[in-house]
Amino acid sequence: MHTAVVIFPGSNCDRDVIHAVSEITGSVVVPVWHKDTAIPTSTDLVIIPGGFSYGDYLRCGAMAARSPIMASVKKHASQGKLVLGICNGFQILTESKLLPGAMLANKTLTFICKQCFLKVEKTDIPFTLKYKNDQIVQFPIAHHEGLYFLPQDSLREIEQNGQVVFRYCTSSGEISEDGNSNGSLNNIAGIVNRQGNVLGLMPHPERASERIMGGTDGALMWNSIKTWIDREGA
Amino acid sequence: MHYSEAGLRENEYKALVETLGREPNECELLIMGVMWSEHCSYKSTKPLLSLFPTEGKSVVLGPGENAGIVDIGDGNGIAFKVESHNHPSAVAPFQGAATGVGGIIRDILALGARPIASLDGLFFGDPELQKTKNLSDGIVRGIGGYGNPVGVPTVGGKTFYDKSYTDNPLVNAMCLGHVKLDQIISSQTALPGQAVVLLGSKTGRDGIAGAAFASIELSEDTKSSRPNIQIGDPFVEKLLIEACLELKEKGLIVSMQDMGAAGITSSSSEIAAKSGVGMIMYFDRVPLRETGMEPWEIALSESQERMLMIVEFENVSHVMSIAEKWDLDAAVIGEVIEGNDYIIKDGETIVVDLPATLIGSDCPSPDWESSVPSDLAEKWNFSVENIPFNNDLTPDLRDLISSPNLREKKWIYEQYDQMVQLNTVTGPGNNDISVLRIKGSEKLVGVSMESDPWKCYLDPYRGGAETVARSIRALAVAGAEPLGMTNCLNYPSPEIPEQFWELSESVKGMAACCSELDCPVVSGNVSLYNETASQRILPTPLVGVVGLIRNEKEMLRCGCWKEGDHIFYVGLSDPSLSGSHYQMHKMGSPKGRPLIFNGQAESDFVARALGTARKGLARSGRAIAGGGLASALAKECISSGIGAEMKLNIPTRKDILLFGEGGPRAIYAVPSDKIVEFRHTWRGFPIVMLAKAGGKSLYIEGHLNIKVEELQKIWRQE
Amino acid sequence: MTFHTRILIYLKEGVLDTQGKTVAKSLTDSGYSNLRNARVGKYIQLWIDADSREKAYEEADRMCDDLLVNELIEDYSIEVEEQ
Amino acid sequence: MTFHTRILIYLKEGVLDTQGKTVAKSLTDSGYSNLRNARVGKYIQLWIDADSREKAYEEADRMCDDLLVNELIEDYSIEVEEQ
Ligand SMILES: Nc1ncnc2c1ncn2[C@@H]1O[C@H](COP(=O)(O)OP(=O)(O)O)[C@@H](O)[C@H]1O
Ligand SMILES: [Mg+2]
Repeated sequence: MHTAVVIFPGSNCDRDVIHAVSEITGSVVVPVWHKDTAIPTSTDLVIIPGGFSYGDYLRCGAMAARSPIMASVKKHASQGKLVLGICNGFQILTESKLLPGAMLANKTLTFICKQCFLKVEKTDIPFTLKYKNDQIVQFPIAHHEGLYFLPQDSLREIEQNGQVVFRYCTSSGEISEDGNSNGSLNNIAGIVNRQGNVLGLMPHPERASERIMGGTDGALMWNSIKTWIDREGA
Repeated sequence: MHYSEAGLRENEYKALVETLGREPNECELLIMGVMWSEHCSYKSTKPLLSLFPTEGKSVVLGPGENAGIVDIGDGNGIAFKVESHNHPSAVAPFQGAATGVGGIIRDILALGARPIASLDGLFFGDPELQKTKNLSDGIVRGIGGYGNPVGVPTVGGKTFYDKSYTDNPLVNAMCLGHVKLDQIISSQTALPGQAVVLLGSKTGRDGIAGAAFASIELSEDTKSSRPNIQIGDPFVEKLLIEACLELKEKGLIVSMQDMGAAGITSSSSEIAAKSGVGMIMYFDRVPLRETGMEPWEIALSESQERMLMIVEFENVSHVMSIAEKWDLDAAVIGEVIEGNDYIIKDGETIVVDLPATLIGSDCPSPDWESSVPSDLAEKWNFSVENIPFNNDLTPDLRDLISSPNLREKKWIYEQYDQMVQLNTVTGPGNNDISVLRIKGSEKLVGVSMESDPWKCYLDPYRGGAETVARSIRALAVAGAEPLGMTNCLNYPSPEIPEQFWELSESVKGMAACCSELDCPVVSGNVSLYNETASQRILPTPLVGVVGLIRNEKEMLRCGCWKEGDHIFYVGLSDPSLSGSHYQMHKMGSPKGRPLIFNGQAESDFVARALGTARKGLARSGRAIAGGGLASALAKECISSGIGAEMKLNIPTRKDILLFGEGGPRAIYAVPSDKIVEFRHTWRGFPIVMLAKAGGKSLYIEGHLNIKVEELQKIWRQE
Repeated sequence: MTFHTRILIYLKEGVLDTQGKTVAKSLTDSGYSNLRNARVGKYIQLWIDADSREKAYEEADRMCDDLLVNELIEDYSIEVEEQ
Repeated sequence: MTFHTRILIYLKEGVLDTQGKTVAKSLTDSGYSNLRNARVGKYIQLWIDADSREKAYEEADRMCDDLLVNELIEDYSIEVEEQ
């Protein structure tokens, strides 16, 4: 399993995700600076980490989405290889149209950092195959613009296609306003593209990967990806 | 220009002329006015600060550098310091608080350390006032607005409300950094022939003379005396952090200094003076954001996100290429020379020529008069009879636990990224210390932040000692051995003899406790003149103590009672209501004398508490602090979701026992198989078994009966 | 010539304007009862070198398309004036 | 009558415009070499009930003073049009 983590000016979860993925899977994770022209050819998984690329100025992820390295990321995705965007990475993926939707300010109009419960609704993709269907997991969120928005007809479409992977819920798994801290439409926390190889989510699996950090639900994601890549590669 | 317009006093001006042997020119005068301001020179407090013990077995760097460093073993050091940004936050809450966070991060960075965590001490005024709501909202947003993007988690803090802060809110920002001990960068190692490089943002007219502004009383109409507000850019700061650390990794930095108050002048002259060299600065080479800036404006600009570093000339091009990688401006703006001359040139003209050592030091100390306040007897005139006793204390507990001071601070810390960098083992919440892991090592770092203004107001010596002790007790209970302390001394004007007395006495009290508990002071900051015409703040020393937990097994958490655990109370049963939350609740103002500081008992407590944690003798432990025993019990119940039923067979008046504060005391939840060893560890120290954890209520026969569920609700304001 | 270009960006109809709602609420709460509605958007000023006003407009329009505006949620208008 | 009030809020001269700087750099980096400068501010639309255009202007101005504008660092301008 070869992972590349793209670092933009202002990314700040790059080191975290490198730590978590290499710690959990024991595989090599390389940083790729946004000014580099290409992603290493052997790369199986590209991760766009959280943070505040370009200061989150103008719109979160807007400037990063238009930077040269994203052409390589799009090419990587078009070859059916894996791309994962976490938090600001998710925002970058929507801004670059690799995923549908846009992120608006949280309904509280504040930054929110706290543990959240999520329901895993799709487990037939490389990122989640180790989760059980409808499993309730706990990942933290940490963002100011995380309210997932899509016009009604497009929203219906991604729902019908089963592209919603993670939904905010209560500790008992109820999909209600209660568990939906940022006010996302349909409680959407993470979605995948139609091909199933590009995933974006606002919560941070890398912050839920080690017991000492308070939980290991996120580690399953890294193990899912590793299992899938090992299988595909063989 | 008259020297008073530059902010100098007559004796200071005379001293300046005498040292120079001539009249200073206007630019020199402006520079000296800022550099000899209270904020930059510490002139009022230098003699006082020398009372602090500064040496100890773990101290690597003490006061004098940009921050202190303690040794945590395995070649790792923790750099830390706290700094105030009070006046700027009063005027522009968001920007003031934000740049406070940015500034302290650069102090840590200057040592070559990676900033790994922040804490914030916030003091707000009357919580009922809209003014307080606006200020606190802006300040909290500002702290998150900077700390979150810059990628340094805010892992804890202290929040305190009292009406004395209504016009003068306090914002104290603390930062911790991690550095390999063999990679520390100093600000005292510049040598002649080296280049002076400015890295970071362009210089504009931001906050010019802001340092001087920090040292004057706020006028009623802050709009009219409006200073230039500094705007922080956390995006650039993040780049600056990475660039500086890359430069350090590559061995390119000889010496470094952050640019805080008084910008380029302060940072460069400080390096020169501490290194025992001179410097020539070329102001026409400084990258500017605005046109037409005068030399004095460039000299004193407080534009944010800039660092000054000394590098070998042969490495300059390498440094420039790294700056370019991180999209930062960089320029060689001077060179180090032999001697003691600090020269600023603008083109061919010499605009400043001062002795380097004069600028940052040599300011005459003002020698403020000190006198015991005449109302001391009146303040101390309190007997417990002044508070009528009522057997049923349930309503009091309800009021206390839901008061702005003691209730959950979630509205604050949920606006902060508490976890980025993946080191936060215990973040903010229902606990008194925060804990960080150090990746690649077994060790954990504990940090606690405390302040106790009501007690400092009543008796600054005892209050100062209690503040430090409280911080250390919390660490010890969690299994963290205190290694060093930082502090921020927030006071009103020192020019009033009674106020200078308060300042002096509290420093003495703090110093006494530090010495007794072997906790040296490694860094700190002073903020004076926190007053307006109609209001002055309570004496508010704030401390941050860093401690070492040897490994995760030796760490004791709180708020995790299990059904059947034995709940023990350790400590004397005669705390004091003076300056307590209960007294404030009952009487509206502090009265009486807080408990006397007992060094012997404190260090005895610390040793036993550390032993308890290290041997794993308890499941949960909490030092007793604000709100007393009852609040500590309530907080344990809230987090554990379990109650306890008890009968108090202690002859003290029950409200004193339950709500009194001060002295080394704690509660522990001990599993039955550890009781013998636990008792053994505490033999010779007052210890009482209170109850077995269990049930749905916190019940104290005859005095308290409240459902845990209700406690949770009111504490969380749900 | 340098043209001063003023770009107004606002959320499309149907896109939740939480900030606008909050601004409106706090204004009416503080007594401005004649306020019907509020919306919050962005005001971007660009100074563009161009041969003509039309060219400056075109450039600004392209920048909006490329970066400044997210057409899924935002609309915009451009005004150009010579400096 | 309801008046549509457009408020443009921008940073004062000399105040560091962190967003504008970053946006300008990103645009010039992606080829817009004729861009001299960019500044990012706020665009607030208010719909105000008033008897006259002047009254609506006054109201908007008071709201700016009270809440919408941070006069330490921002300036603003108001335009009113009848709906
Ligand atoms: N300003 C703050 N920033 C971050 N965390 C805070 C802040 N204030 C309080 N906290 C957190 O809330 C908890 C309780 O805070 P504290 O102010 O000490 O209240 P108490 O007196 O009830 O202990 C601690 O975990 C602390 O770290
Ligand atoms: Mg506390």
